[in-house]
Amino acid sequence: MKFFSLKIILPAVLISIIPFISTFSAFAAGHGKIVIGHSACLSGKYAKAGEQAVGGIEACVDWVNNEYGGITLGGKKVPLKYKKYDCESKKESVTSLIGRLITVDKVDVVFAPYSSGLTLRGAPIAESHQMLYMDHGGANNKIFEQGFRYAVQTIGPATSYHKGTLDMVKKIAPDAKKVALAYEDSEFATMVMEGAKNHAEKLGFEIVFERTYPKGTTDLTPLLSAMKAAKPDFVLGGGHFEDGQLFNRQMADLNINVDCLSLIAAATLPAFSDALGHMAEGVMGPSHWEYGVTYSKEAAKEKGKQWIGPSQDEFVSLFKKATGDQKMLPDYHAAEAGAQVLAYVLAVEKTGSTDSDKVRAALGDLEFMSFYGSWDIDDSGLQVGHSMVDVQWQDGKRVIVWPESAQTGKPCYPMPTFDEKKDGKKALP
Amino acid sequence: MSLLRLENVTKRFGGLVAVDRVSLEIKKGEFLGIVGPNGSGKTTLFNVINGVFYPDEGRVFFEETDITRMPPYKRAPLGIARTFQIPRPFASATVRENVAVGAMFGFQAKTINVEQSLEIADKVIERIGLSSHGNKSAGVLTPVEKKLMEIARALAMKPKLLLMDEAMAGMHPGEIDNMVKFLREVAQEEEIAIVAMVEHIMRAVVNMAEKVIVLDYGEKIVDAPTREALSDPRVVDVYLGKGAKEENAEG
Amino acid sequence: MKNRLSPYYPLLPVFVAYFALFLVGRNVEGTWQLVATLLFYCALGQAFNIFLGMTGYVDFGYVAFLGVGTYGMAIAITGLANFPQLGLGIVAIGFVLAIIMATLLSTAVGAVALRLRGAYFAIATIGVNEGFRFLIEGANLWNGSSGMIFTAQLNEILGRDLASRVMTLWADILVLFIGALAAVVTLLYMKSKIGYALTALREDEDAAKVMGINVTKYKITAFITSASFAGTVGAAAWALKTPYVFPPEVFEIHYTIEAIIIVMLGGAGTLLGPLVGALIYGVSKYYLSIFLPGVQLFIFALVIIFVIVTFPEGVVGVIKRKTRNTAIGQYII
Amino acid sequence: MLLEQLSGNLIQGVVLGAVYGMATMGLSLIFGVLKVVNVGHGAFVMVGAFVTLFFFSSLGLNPFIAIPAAFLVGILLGLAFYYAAIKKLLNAPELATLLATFSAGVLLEETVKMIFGSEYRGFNWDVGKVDLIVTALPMSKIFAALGSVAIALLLYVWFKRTRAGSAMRSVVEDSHGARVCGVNVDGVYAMSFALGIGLTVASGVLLTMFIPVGINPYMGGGYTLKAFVIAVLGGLSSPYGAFFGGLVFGLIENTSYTLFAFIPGVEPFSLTRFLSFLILLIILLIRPTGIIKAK
Repeated sequence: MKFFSLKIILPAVLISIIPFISTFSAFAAGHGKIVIGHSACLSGKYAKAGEQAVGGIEACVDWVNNEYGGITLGGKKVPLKYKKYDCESKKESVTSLIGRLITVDKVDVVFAPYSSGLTLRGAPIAESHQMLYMDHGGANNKIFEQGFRYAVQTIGPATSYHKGTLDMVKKIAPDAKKVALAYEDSEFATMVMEGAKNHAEKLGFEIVFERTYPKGTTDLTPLLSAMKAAKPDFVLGGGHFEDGQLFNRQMADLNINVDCLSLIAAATLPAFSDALGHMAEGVMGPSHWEYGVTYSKEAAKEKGKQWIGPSQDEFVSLFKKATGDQKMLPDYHAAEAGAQVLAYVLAVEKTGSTDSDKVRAALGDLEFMSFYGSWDIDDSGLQVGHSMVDVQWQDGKRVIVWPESAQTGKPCYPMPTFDEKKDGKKALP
Repeated sequence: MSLLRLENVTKRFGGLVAVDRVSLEIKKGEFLGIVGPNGSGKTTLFNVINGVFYPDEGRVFFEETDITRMPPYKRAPLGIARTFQIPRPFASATVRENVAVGAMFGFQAKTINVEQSLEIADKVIERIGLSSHGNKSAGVLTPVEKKLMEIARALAMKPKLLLMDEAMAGMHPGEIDNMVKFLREVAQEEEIAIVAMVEHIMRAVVNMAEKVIVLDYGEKIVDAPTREALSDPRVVDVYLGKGAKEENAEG
Repeated sequence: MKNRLSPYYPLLPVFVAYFALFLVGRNVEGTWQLVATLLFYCALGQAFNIFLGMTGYVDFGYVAFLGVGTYGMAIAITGLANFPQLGLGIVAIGFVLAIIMATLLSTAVGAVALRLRGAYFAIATIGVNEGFRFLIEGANLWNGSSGMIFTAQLNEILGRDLASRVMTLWADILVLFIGALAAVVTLLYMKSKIGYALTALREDEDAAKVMGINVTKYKITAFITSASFAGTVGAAAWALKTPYVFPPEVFEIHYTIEAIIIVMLGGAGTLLGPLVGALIYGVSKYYLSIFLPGVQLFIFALVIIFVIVTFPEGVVGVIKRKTRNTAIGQYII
Repeated sequence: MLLEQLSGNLIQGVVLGAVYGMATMGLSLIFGVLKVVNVGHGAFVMVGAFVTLFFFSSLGLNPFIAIPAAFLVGILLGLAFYYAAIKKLLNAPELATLLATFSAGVLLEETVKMIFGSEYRGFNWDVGKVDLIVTALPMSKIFAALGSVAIALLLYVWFKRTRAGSAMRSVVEDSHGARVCGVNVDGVYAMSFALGIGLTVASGVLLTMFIPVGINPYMGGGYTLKAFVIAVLGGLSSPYGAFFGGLVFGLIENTSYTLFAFIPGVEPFSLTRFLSFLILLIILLIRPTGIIKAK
């Protein structure tokens, strides 16, 4: 009788084994090349950011192999390979795919997926295999308070997002006193808010309004009404793509005019201006990187920093080649992922090995500049070298207005009122 | 001592009075027929007796205990069982399991385990003649088989009072005769009082019943020993009509 | 004379499958994390089946129980991090806390929602996960929206090596045990009065009441059992495997959808169904993510509609029907 | 100042509530007639939003023109879904229709994602605003609210004055009785389902006129829960109950925020959302027939 039951169980077991067997035939890293493994978010909720990151990585890998000539290791030039899987922005997949990258594909370094949560999800797997784990999309500072030995961050930490904006207002508008903070109630945005609040207090601003709103809110009217009553000079806030549009739109609906509005995550994207039209004029947003920044070999030399990688324009064309989409421009997700490739290359060359422990140590001492800007980490792996830029929509175009060293145009302050914008006034300085 | 007693039970749905001040009494082992056309409040009366609805007025006693507002699942263990007008089998379960459910949660609920329930189920199924269907899903039975299964399920509860809602509708005369014979035997053996509800005066039911109650628009218009009830002019003229007279004549 | 063990034969294929998964994961290089994912789906399905499958009630807020379970473990680890001498005891306390919290939430929800029938119940539960998330974020419970990250504390409590093994291996083995235990409990329920009562109320609640079944009691029993298992799954597969918890992630309705797909595909109310459903779902999802990334949900939504319209009893349900009264049949229920 | 804020939010609440109410009528209609709970409700709202986006951004047409188009799209979707699945499931356990409507929602979301991608989109329909002293209202919101009221009135007339409407009402009252009286109940089912979905998709247009940003395939999720709270407020099976439920809900949502904001250390929006969930549970518990009497 047992035999009969096996008849049913066996096929079931066999079917379930198939995916494991197929892993044998999988691509295996051998000698003579160095492999970056990446559990990318190509579908699911982080698909947009994931697509950008993959494009940025591919662009820089392309540059390393074809322009740079490969990684110098033991006197030889070794090509760099890139192996990625789609984790669908889901944590279950992240662990299984990172497990597979390390044990089956035997990659030399793992790039974390997008977002703090998914980055955290993969970290223990990398740690247990003593595998270098590079974070280009998890901005939560707490990741680096967990004692991970192999985690290294390229993206700037969340607490620094709005520092530049506050510095800017302080400098160009000494009269502005009252700031309103209204961020999304998420682990990332509240951390940005905390950083902004501390910095604002340090600079002597008066915080007249401080509220959050939950993820997925479809109507901010009550919050914005209360904010209007507080009469702020300028407003800092935001969280993700979705709420940024809503924030700006409903400020316009309620006719809340302030001198400066800076929204994280949303305001720097083309979709923001597409959706809002003239209402987006003059709105600002911090970004890790934006097309048009003025980081160059020469600038690096001035600061006495090592330079590596493509120039900004080279990066953009390599990115377009990698994605096969001529219309898509790289954003900061692409740039930080690309810069991470460059950091890895430099560290491997410096230590002359792909051993994770040695590369991690080399990364700790590394300090360099690329099209992405400066790169430097502290002992815990937290990124401390990179500073953000502030972007403003001026006449339907994105202009980098801060810091002064990277700016492509002067800021427009105060920005026009919503009624003026409706009548066609542009936010020009 | 009466087994079941209703005192002036009234149940309304919105403006409609479904049961209107009905009183009745059944003794142990008695067979009562309740007759009334569609919409006369029979099913509502049953629902009041086994607790699906609570009456708006009046009281219900079982073995002299007031059960007017007792939930239905507490009444079954007292010994009240019922079948439905349209059979309601637990379709995905087997016939055996269906009947075992009756045993498990019926009068013996506190003392019986699953194994014993299944044994009782096997016995009852055999007795009612469904043995060959024991391991079939109840959902695939024919309507008549479903009725039989429901009766088996109710009997497995070891009830003191069995409420049967149109139990023999749709059966052939032969099947009805067998059923009647069977019910008589079981009722006598186990002292079960039966309340059978029928739309028409069926020969079989009437012959079996010691007493008949006739309902009309929720009101009890006749409550008498069978013979008397049948000859009551109110029943014949006002309510039963011509067809019934013919059927009656047959018997 | 029937073998006394014969009622437990149906567990054999379940255990064989779990054991096979375990062997494959440990012996085939690089498959453990995939096995871990499959085990998570198995346990999730097996736990949900106790409620969805056995009662026929749809709880759209089911993921909330995994969420509070995750919080239970998180609270134990962060709260007791100052007592590292307790060691693994803290993890044990975490599981107890996970079960308690899942039980409390399920009792509260069940006491209200389970008085309601079918459609009304589903409506009442559709907001449980969201509602609870908003309570945590709104009232700033347990760090509110910032959540908790506690890898550091786990390292401190267990030591770096043990903590690492817990995160990458033992958490998954615990999930395996939870899944297997849920299967055992399912079978015990099926063979006891609870199982008969649940079948009856699933098929016809009014008739079941009239038969003497206290339907509310049995529904709540199944609900709480199912929820406690969910709590432990959350504690092991989420809190221990990845020591962090962010409210929007652990209350995401997506996991309820997955659990529903798994149970319906395999066969609601059958013992083997959730396991088969989990394997089919997990394996096909794995392939889809490689060959057709981004269309999994689309395909699974179609599959669900197809299954409901054409064979609502699921894969195992069909096999069970076909093999009833045969030698194989006694292994498949 | 508090009074000013409260009265401002009250006005906003009424306008919002009218749109919410209209967005729930389809759900209640379907439940009333077929006793089917459309768990995929939000996804149909989302379809309406995309129809509007397409009309405005690609064709450059006024969002009002999108209303009949969305209604038509909804009717077709409703009919297709009814005949493909719902019809076969009417006698099955509730589990079946719940899962079917749920899956249909997922199916729609994924289809829209494949066609339009998952970005957050929006459009800028700026037709000026009215500055009330306590608050400001853009004309687009006022139009959305007026449109909602107009549709609710049209539906009312249709129910009272047409044969099809009265057939539908009779089925709501007593489907068995209606069948006996010669009403083509199956036809009524198909028609009601299609009409319900049509209304829901059309409500997506109004919601998008109200808030023209954040349009993406998964935007419906938030509306599903709200719709259920509103439907339950209105008694679940009456479209007019739903409309007034929407008004009540809009007021609760906008005023409770102002009050919760006084409690220190909390997130008032989240508590408002939690409150709506509590309301749902409490009403289901004490009065599943709804608290708003509407014929």
